[in-house]
Amino acid sequence: MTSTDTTQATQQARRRLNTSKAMVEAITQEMERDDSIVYLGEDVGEYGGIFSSTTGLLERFGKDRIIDTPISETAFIGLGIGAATEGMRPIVELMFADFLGVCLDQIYNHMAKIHYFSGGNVKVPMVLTTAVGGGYSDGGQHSQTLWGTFAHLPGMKVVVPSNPADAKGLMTSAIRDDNPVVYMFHKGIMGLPWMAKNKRSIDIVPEGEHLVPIGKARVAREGSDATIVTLSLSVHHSLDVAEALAGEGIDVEVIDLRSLVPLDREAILDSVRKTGRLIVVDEDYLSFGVSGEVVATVTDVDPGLLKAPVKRVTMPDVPIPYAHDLEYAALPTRDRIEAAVREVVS
Amino acid sequence: MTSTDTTQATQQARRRLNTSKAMVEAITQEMERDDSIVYLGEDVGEYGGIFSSTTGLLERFGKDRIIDTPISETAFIGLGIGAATEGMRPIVELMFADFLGVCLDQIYNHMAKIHYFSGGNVKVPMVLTTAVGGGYSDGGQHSQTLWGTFAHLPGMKVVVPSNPADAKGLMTSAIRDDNPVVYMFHKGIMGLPWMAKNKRSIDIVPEGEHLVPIGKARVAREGSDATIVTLSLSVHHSLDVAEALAGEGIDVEVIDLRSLVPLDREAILDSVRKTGRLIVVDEDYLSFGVSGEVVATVTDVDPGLLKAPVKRVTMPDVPIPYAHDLEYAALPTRDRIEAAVREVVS
Amino acid sequence: MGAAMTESTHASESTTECTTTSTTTRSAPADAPVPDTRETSAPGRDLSDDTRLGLYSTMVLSRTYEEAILREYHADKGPGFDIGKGLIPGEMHLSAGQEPVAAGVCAHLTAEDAVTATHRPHHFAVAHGVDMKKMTAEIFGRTTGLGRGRGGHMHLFDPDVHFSCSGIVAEGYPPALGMAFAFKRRGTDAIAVAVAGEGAANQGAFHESLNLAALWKLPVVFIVEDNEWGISVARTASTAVSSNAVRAAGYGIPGERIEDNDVEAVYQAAGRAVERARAGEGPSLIEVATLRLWGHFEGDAQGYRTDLDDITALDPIPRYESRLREAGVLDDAAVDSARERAVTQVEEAIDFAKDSDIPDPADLMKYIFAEEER
Amino acid sequence: MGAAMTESTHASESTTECTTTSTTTRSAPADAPVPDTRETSAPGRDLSDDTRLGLYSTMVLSRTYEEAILREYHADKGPGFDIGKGLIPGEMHLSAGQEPVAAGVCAHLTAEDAVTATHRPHHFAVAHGVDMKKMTAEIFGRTTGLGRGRGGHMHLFDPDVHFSCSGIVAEGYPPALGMAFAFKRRGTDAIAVAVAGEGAANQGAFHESLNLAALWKLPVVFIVEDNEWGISVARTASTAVSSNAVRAAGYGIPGERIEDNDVEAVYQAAGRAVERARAGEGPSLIEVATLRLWGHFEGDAQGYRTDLDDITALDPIPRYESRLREAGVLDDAAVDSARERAVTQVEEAIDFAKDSDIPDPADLMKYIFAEEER
Ligand SMILES: Cc1ncc(C[n+]2csc(CCOP(=O)(O)OP(=O)(O)O)c2C)c(N)n1
Ligand SMILES: Cc1ncc(C[n+]2csc(CCOP(=O)(O)OP(=O)(O)O)c2C)c(N)n1
Ligand SMILES: [Mg+2]
Ligand SMILES: [Mg+2]
Repeated sequence: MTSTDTTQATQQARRRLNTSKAMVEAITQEMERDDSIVYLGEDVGEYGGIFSSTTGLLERFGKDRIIDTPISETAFIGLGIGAATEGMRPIVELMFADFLGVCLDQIYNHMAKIHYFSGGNVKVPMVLTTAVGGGYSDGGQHSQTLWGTFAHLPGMKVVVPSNPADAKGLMTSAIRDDNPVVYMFHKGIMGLPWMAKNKRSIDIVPEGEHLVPIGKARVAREGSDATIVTLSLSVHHSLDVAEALAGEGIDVEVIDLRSLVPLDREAILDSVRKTGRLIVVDEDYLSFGVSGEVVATVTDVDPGLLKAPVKRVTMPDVPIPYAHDLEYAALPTRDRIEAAVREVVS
Repeated sequence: MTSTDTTQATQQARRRLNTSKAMVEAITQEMERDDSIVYLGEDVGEYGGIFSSTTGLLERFGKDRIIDTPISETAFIGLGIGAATEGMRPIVELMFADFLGVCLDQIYNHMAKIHYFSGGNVKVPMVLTTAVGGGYSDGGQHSQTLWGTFAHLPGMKVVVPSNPADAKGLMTSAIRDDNPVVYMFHKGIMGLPWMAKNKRSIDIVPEGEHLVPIGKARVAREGSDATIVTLSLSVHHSLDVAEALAGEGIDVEVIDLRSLVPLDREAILDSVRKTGRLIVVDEDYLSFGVSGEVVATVTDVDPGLLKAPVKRVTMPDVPIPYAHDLEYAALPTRDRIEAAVREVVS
Repeated sequence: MGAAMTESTHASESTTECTTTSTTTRSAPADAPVPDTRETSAPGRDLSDDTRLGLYSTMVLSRTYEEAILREYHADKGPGFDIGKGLIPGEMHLSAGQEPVAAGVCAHLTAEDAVTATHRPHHFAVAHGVDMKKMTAEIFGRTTGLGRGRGGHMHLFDPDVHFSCSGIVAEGYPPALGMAFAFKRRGTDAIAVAVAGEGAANQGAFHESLNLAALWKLPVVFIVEDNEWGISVARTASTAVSSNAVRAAGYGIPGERIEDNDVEAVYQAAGRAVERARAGEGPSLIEVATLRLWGHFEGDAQGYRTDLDDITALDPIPRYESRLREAGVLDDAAVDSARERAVTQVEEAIDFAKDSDIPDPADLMKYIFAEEER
Repeated sequence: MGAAMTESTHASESTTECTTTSTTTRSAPADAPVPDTRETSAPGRDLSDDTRLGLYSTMVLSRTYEEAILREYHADKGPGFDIGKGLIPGEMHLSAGQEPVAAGVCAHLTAEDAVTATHRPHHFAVAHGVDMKKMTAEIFGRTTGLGRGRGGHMHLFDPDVHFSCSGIVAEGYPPALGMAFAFKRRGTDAIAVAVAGEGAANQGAFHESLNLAALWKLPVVFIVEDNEWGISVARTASTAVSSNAVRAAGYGIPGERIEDNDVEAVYQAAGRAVERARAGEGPSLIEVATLRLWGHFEGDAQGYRTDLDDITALDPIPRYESRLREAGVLDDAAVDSARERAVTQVEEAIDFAKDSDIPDPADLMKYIFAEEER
């Protein structure tokens, strides 16, 4: 099955899925073609993943391949690493990215470095999936995105889908990649029935094999007045703002990074070359993270491209508060994005 | 004992210490005035700290206050946190920052967040000391600086001394701070007898009470042609380059950040306003870290301040290699810094 | 301490009232000799009526509290169920069914003792006497809350009774060591109780904490609440042994497992462990077979669970009520009065929370760092 | 496999030659019943002469190797001692004294079995037959090294014999689980051996790994090398119990402690554990009381150590040599020939390393990511 199949291409135009189903579809298709793939994690079996990342997989592939683990992230992520070095292609789920603190050593000192330490002789073809993001008052230990933390540490790819089709395509690519790939899915893009949904969380998804190359950003909306560089759920807020401002004649380009490692620096530069104005929207913490790197991508080449101060609409450097109003004061909301765009183009 | 004491002030001009002794002196003086201070960690007792961070403390304060721990970083860092919430002022050593992966949860989800979660009702006056840096072929799990990782995660201060006097002054301030402070000392600044030393690792240190305020950068060298923003060991490489280039009439300003959280953004801006040219020298990984944040500090305010592309002389995004020549190709060496300055001023 | 915790259930009595019941088992530590604290616990004597009433009242108060939280939590999540909506948004882990553990343990504690609880903290908070109004206000995200609305239901800190909790599984254990360490150095006989679920007992932090506490003879009582589930994962699918008590031998400390969610057996075992800790003899581990009466969190459909049919028959509160009625300790009047007192206290707390202010978004960046004071 | 590992020490013989000696103790697991693998090991029979010679030769090869590394390491660190200088820069953890553990365990393995070692990996690498030339070239940081100079002495990866190691204490355990998991799924009888020090046994990763391996009955043999020190911290200051074997009961698996650095007792215990793993019966834990003959790392003055005076008398290699001489298994000629073969192999490896190229700095960014191949 490839997406060049004509019948499917016709169907593709019609078939809409939410993001979690698109993710699961990619996993299903890959598991069918490669039986060295297993999916390990907490509550990934009968529960189907706390954020529906594995719904239906147990029924389809059985307990030998869809495996509930003890709450021992270091042990089971390490297990995934060892299995990958021995030729399997495990997908391992860290339920919330916030829990990286109990297992980061396996992730960044082992999963990410074994290939290099071995001079390329040992491959670690593993996917680490993890849920990120807040906006539903889950408090400061269950609402972080932390992609800046992962992306800072070399040796692992980091992908961050924003919509159903990309979720499928990036998952397929991640599974087939011979390198460790961290696949970070925002709860707010999954289309979960029990959480506020963005309107693009159900969308057209190609039915057959679908690959989105890792490392290529996407121009989610073309525009000429200002560039918003963003990722994941914030893509939708940014698109909403861009659509709203279009009526006023403010033409905003929205870049969906899709991948932090590798980072598509050319896509950022191309857009800023065109617009001269940059807003970075990032749900991760402000300092020492994604927003600074996006900016430096421009200044590494030519600070003169920037015709106005850069606006960084991010989670400020604060532990994420629980109370709804405080959390929404911290999140990169549409209001904050809109204000930033207005300021940059003024 | 305060540094305003006249006799001492005279002595101060003469008395030189290496950085590790200066650190230990601060700890000693604080432990003498406050018996709620204990020092916990691996090999901090009889061994005196693998990087001489506690030499002589056991003899002075005994086993009740200078305490060797099992290799259980999560347990003993957590213990420090609990003790701090109950009114003690523990100093806890993580032998290498590279080991953060086995205990990051206690550090970033607990130590750093308890004060906020409690609405300010629970204080965590704890110092987490940790050794960073490479340059002696210790391989990719023992050579990282990782200060970008710590600084990205909110709720803890992060200080990074570069010389003996600051090591003492920042340690005193860290101990007295009512907040968690991560104190990151580069092995290459300690003046260890068994490691290549930078020439400023032995220097004048005030004898009495000496505080360096946390959050204030230091202009390590004034200059008008270009600004190097840097920290820790790289301050010395930068100063060496600045001194060498001075002969050619290139006048480089060197900013020693001293603290990443809080970050002295004004100091960065003041210098760039003056020179218009920026080089960031950082031994941490290039992307999503310190160098990007320094750049964004400028572009947040006015990208027009930058008259040339910014040069980031950092560890590239690679697991730190073992072989000497490869490691030195990755490190921000004098050669790389010099080339960057020349390019920026050309 | 919480109003419904009658004084009679406090530590002062534990030394004379502990008995060994057939539901407790203590595995012989395989290593260093461990003092048998049962000898000092006057075996064979029953709990006093006051103690039993106290345990019962604490359980009732805790349940009453959670029923009210349940009601408020679901009151305005609709249409449908949106977890982020309502007066109480976010995940909600209720402890209904697990009250015997908290009641039995906390009956031995005073406000000087510390408790570090889990993501499912309410029963321990109630039993340890956390300020119910401030706790409720925190759960409602109000300025009058324990954390001024910054923490939420998984992050309750009440320094007045040394209570805290954490949303990261097993990571509440290590800080308890430090509290105990501070108490010990200060020369008080205060202790720390560290709580975790049976799922948490497979985390590294569990092991490290037990070893370190045992090594340094810290005054800690480690509690494992075995409710048989870690979200949807059955104990048998997570744990290589059928009792965590056997793990205590790996640290040379006493380990005990209480079967059948028996509040009195918990009370007695905890009495021994608390006494041992206060006496400077080091930590103990107690696992209690308890019951998760409701879902892992609210909204959990529990499709994975096959033990739900007869579950109400296992509810420990009616069971203990019958037992006490049979023993003549409790009658209709006492039951009613326990409930009424509980309802009054709980509804006052709920009202207090609802009447309190919502935090001002302008104050977002307050309380990240403490002001310098020294 | 390494040339000096004579075939006679390999697994094929272990099923008939395992005996129970008085130096082994097996703690009774307190929980799930564990098959007594000793019954299938023909207790009471001595090791064959060939096996003993094989163990001896492996130990000699390992020691010879480390003596050469020691020589090269210190050859050019001066003036003074600069850790970053010389043909071999960086930390150097040598395993002299601990050879009985590696020799006794690896004698049961084939190139299909995996070993995950620690920051002190050489004896296991040698005993498991890691390519000595490539390993040495890696330690010298050369392009011909196992990791093309990227890894170094703490990061040796030889996929041909499924060998790896890690510089992070205890974190070599979890990947071993995955290797075992892959072997099991593939239906082979290959197993994984995971090595850690006694200091590492207090890390969370140790606990998590034992539980998970036991739960899933993974074919893993967990080895704890108790050399009594974790750098400068004595075992008694780090570990609440005097034997890590007792911890096995916390996972329902066999736990055994070998005293006195006895290579034959290690061989026998490992035989039982390996057999059990290959038979699909799950993991075992073996702790060996061994000896750190030299410093934690080179340059360690060991001022904290009070047991150094008589330490050479404890050197396991002369001790085993005398034992084998007394038993008539070894004579001068055999000793000389073992040494000579070892020296030849080792010096060839050293020469190979020295003759190899230093990596080109321009290749710094090579090998971070694998090329896409599928
Ligand atoms: C380190 C970590 N891993 C996973 C989770 C997600 N999680 C929250 S509660 C829970 C189950 C905990 O089970 P148990 O310890 O038995 O406590 P219970 O919920 O049954 O009270 C899990 C997996 C977490 N919060 N922290
Ligand atoms: C997580 C972690 N903590 C600390 C260290 C530093 N360290 C390296 S070896 C060592 C001692 C290890 O002791 P043990 O496990 O007994 O092994 P041995 O060195 O005795 O072989 C320590 C503390 C480390 N590498 N990793
Ligand atoms: Mg449970
Ligand atoms: Mg050791």
